[in-house]
Amino acid sequence: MMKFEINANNRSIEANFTGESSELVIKTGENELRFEAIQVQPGVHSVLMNNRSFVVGVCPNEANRVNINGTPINLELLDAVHLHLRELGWDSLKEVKAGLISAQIPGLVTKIFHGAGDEVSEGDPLFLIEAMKMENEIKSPIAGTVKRIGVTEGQTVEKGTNIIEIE
Amino acid sequence: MMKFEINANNRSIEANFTGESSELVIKTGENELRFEAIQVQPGVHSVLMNNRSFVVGVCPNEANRVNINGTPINLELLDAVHLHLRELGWDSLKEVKAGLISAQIPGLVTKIFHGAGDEVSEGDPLFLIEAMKMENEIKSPIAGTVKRIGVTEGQTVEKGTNIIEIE
Amino acid sequence: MFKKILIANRGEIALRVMRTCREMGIEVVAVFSEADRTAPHVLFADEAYHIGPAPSTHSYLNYPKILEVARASGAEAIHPGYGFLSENTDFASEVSKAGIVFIGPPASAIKIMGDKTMARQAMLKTQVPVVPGTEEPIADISRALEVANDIGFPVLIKAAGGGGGKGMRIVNAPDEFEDAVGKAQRESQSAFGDGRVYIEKYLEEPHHIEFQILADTHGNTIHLNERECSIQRRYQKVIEESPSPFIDDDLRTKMGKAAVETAESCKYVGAGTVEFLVDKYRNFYFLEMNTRLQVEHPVTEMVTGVDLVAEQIRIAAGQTLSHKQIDISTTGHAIECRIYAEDAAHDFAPSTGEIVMLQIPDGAGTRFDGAIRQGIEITPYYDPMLGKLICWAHDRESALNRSERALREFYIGGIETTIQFCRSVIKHNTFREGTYDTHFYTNFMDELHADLSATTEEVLLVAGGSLFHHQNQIKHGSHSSSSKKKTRSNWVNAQLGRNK
Amino acid sequence: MFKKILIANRGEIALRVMRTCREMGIEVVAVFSEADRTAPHVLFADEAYHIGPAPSTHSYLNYPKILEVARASGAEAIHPGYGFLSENTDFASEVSKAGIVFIGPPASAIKIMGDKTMARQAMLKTQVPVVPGTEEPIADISRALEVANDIGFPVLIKAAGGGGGKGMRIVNAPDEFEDAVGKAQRESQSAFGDGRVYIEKYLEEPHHIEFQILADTHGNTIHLNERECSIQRRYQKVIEESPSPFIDDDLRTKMGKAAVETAESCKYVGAGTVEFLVDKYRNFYFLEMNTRLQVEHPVTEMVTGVDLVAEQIRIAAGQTLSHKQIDISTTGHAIECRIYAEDAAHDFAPSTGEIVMLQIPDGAGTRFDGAIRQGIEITPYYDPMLGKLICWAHDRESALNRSERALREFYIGGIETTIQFCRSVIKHNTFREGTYDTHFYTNFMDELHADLSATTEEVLLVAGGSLFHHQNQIKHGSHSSSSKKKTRSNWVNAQLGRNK
Repeated sequence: MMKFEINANNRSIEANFTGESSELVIKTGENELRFEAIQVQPGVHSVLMNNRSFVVGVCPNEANRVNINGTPINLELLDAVHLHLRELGWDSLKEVKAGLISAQIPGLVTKIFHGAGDEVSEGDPLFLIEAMKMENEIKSPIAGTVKRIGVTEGQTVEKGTNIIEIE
Repeated sequence: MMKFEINANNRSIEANFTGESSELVIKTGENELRFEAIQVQPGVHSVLMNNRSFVVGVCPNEANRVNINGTPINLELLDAVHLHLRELGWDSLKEVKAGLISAQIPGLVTKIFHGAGDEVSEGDPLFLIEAMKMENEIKSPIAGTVKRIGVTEGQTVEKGTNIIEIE
Repeated sequence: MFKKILIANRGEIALRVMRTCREMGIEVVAVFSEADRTAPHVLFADEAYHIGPAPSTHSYLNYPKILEVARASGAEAIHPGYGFLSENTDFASEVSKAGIVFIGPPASAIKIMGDKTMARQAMLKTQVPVVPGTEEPIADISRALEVANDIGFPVLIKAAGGGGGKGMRIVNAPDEFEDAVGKAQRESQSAFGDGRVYIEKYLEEPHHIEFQILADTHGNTIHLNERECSIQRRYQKVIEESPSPFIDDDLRTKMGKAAVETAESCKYVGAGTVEFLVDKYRNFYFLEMNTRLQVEHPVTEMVTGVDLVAEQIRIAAGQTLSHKQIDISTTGHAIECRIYAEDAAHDFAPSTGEIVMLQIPDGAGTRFDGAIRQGIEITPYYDPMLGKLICWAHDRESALNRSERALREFYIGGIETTIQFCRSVIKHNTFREGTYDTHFYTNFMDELHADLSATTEEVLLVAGGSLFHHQNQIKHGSHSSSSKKKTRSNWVNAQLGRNK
Repeated sequence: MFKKILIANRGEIALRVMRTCREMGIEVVAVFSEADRTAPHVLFADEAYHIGPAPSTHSYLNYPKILEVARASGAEAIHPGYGFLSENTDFASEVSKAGIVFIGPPASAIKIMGDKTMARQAMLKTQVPVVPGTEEPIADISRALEVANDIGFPVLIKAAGGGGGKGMRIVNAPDEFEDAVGKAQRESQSAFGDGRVYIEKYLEEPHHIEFQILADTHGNTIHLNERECSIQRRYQKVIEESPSPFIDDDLRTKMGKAAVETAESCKYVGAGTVEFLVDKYRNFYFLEMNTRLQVEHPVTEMVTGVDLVAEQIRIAAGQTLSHKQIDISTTGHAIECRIYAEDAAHDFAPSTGEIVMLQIPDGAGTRFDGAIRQGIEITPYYDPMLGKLICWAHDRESALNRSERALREFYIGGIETTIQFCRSVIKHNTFREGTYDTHFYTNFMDELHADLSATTEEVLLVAGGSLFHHQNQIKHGSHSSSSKKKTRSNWVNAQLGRNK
């Protein structure tokens, strides 16, 4: 039996999971739920939880984004180790926010707002990328100093290309 | 350049193929056709031949069954070697008709009409197999003697299970 | 109105019923066998319960288990779909005893109409015509000749002991009668070990025409016009349409009245179908009544605009019909093609396997009631019908053109289907002209199958080139015919990456 | 009638046009870029020609190449769809010069209506109202105040040099006017380097309502009622419906007449759309005319039963309209939801990748005009619209219920889409009540996005369990959560086998 904390959209719930294959027993408070998952297509599962039916997409590239019956949820699943670390003052979420920003979509980098050495705040615009006839502004996920810029303005990039590193 | 004879549905045509990847030049009589294929899903190709568009399914299990825009075609594609053999009196088609009859569908074998040693003619019923609430009679593709029977009446079989061998 | 309904079925009809439930704000409970764990009706439902192994006798026909699920889930009503338990009087009774509403007629109506003899006897008490004939096998040949003269020649002599055309004789004139009966009796004896024969009126160029009925618990019964179902192969309907190109308004009115009378005669409640045979002279005769939703109900929905499943549910909830007879009018023309997982080129043998590619036709007036998905496996356990393509347009010719377009657009890769066979029927002159009867398939079988396997030089070259290419691909161990690297989804990439 | 038509477009609109062509017995020629070799419109077509690399400037906008293909294929007409070359006067002229029929209005009508100033001036010669205001930027402040008084307060001050709300001011009373103009001029100067501003009547609670027009070459022009298009996000339509819940019969008649007059004023031929703004007092003003088929044309088709593409083709072939104004009537209610490959949770950023699973909703009154397929790759090169879900039912409430059911049934796995966003709009009280205007998205943005990310405890547990299961799967290097061996298609098995 493993203890977890599940956090999403300002909601938090504690649960104990028993089993580690596609069949779990999930206990939360007074409730005990039978959870059963089967893969339908790569990344898509049919889940029955106490006979309630859900189609669940799991997108492992974007850490912890899960899609339930079409609704995307950004999830934090904290196990006992993470919970303990948090008690000690570590915030696991912050750790995740890496400073290496890559292109989430393939497209044309039309504008880079900073040079190496610039200070940026969380939420500052970093660069513009044009795809599907639309311009998308990419903001900094963290505050820090621009360490490296991997592309030049006007360059076409594939998805996943590293654009800017911040530390 | 390779010479072929294509036979299907009582029609026959001779053609020369140039190229061996997804792009061919097909010459037949006076005509020269540009043939280009690209896989859409495993076993399904989009073909453009002189810019005419076809969706082609190739089912390699059932020797030489091809499906063009939904229409199934049983095809014989004879290369120079086969054509030469035929000139020498060999009929490649007859060779293909092997005497090992297997279940083409999974189901329940409800009746076997013959025992080992029985003589059968081409078209004689060999066994009944029940699937999707319907009974299907499987006929002998060749004349010969029943050599071996691999299952018993009442047995459930997977697709591809060998049922009867005739020689 | 109900808050939750259990659908005791699978496949396209389960999905069809669930769609209406959800539009009515009713939660849906699915049941599934081992083979159907990821079937579309399970993924669609709000709740889903495993009820047993794949064979339907252990799952979809296992009604104690289904009742148990209904109770556990708190479903207030059960919709049986068609097939399986839909015409099972015991099930209908047990459901009611459990305090759950059975969405269908009372068990008594199912019982009467489920028995051919009882149904015929019930009809003889009404004004509804039945096919004239002897009710008992022929004992006395001269008495039999009297009956035959009363009916009027030609008559049909039919074996009591079996079917399939054996022991059957058409007799055109009285002087051939005695001889024909003797031959039929001997043939019948040798085929079935039972020499008894009946006489029945021989219907020339018969049409299979059925009327949709709706009846509520307040004594209102209406019909929603006819469906023409004469395109059949071995008594299995292939293509249905509404209106029938053979029926005029006068006959429609008469048959509609007879259909309503039929339903009233057995105190019918819910949606039902009264089937008739109509001969070339436009005489019509009661054939049977189906006490459930019919496979081909969508053609009626498309021309009348009435949601028959919604009406079934409203009736079961005790509401009065949404429409009076006078409100029922039809617009345009609808044609349904049944798509089976069968190999038309090999005597319609069932075809199983994975659907490797799927493109369902869509667009204006194009409806597909199915339960398939790319990547799904068609198993050998259940009926091979994959779904029904229903095309609607302003007039019959446009509906034919739309059906042909949609069938051409429909692509199911990995298994054999009857899509092309339906296309051959739709393209056939006699069908296009609307001058067909139930003999259509038998009469034109050869033409239809010739059309199916018709091959142009162009198609032959495409086939040859494709096979050559495919063999080359295999020889060189490559699946991809494109040298370009294919970008895949994040979802897949990540999985592939991590599993390397 | 034409024997062969080239469709100079891609995606859902190419497929939409091809469907009608094939129903009319017309062969269809597709053009495709490098990125679209296996796109649905290529697989559907009778013929398909490669016209260049992925970027549309080199392919779908490359009209010399498209004309070359039209000539080579022997196409007698070109349908431009919407977007790309559909409103390009040079293209329309070149097509005609090449002796090929352009399925659209004459180049002169495209030119007039394509220029806002020319269109406004054309309208001032008719009885059709335009939004009152100054035609030139404000030079003299006291003259401007006179105009503002004539128009009536509130008025809107708008920057001449740019948009996006910068340099824009609503002025409610004359005594605020001079101050507001000054502020707007300074803001405008700083934002666009251009301080010029206009005055326009401020429309309270405006609706974006458009009328469908059909005009033939014989001088007949009719309208097919309105579409309500007020649900917009950054001037991009999200959901459209017909009829508009805001328009009554009286206003419909008046606006219909104005729409016909607009079309006649530029000697319009073909299908076109006249867009109006309507304020809370039901005053309407001409906004612009779109000289092509509109994205949202299916809602009109669903309620009128008219195939607009078929009419376009008939008109282009010189035939008279199939319907007179008096024959046009509407039945029921239709709602269209545009489905984009965008991530609503991340400011509608475009989403690309492979569609790993696809379940398109179907059933009665449910139409999807799209061009997607499971296994297909959504590329970054073109408009992110995947298709349009159009639901029809007898009344608005049923159409809303059907839309909600269909959106819930719609599953696209592998990329992000706006399906759930549309569902949030459809479920929103103000939308359901039909009391919305063009401010809907701005007013309710927060509510809509809160609804999108609303999470129950149950959903949280399902999410947690799924993520745990998924991580376990990866840890153990297994894709399959089922221990049962999966039987695959023959096609796939054989390939896998031979490639081992």
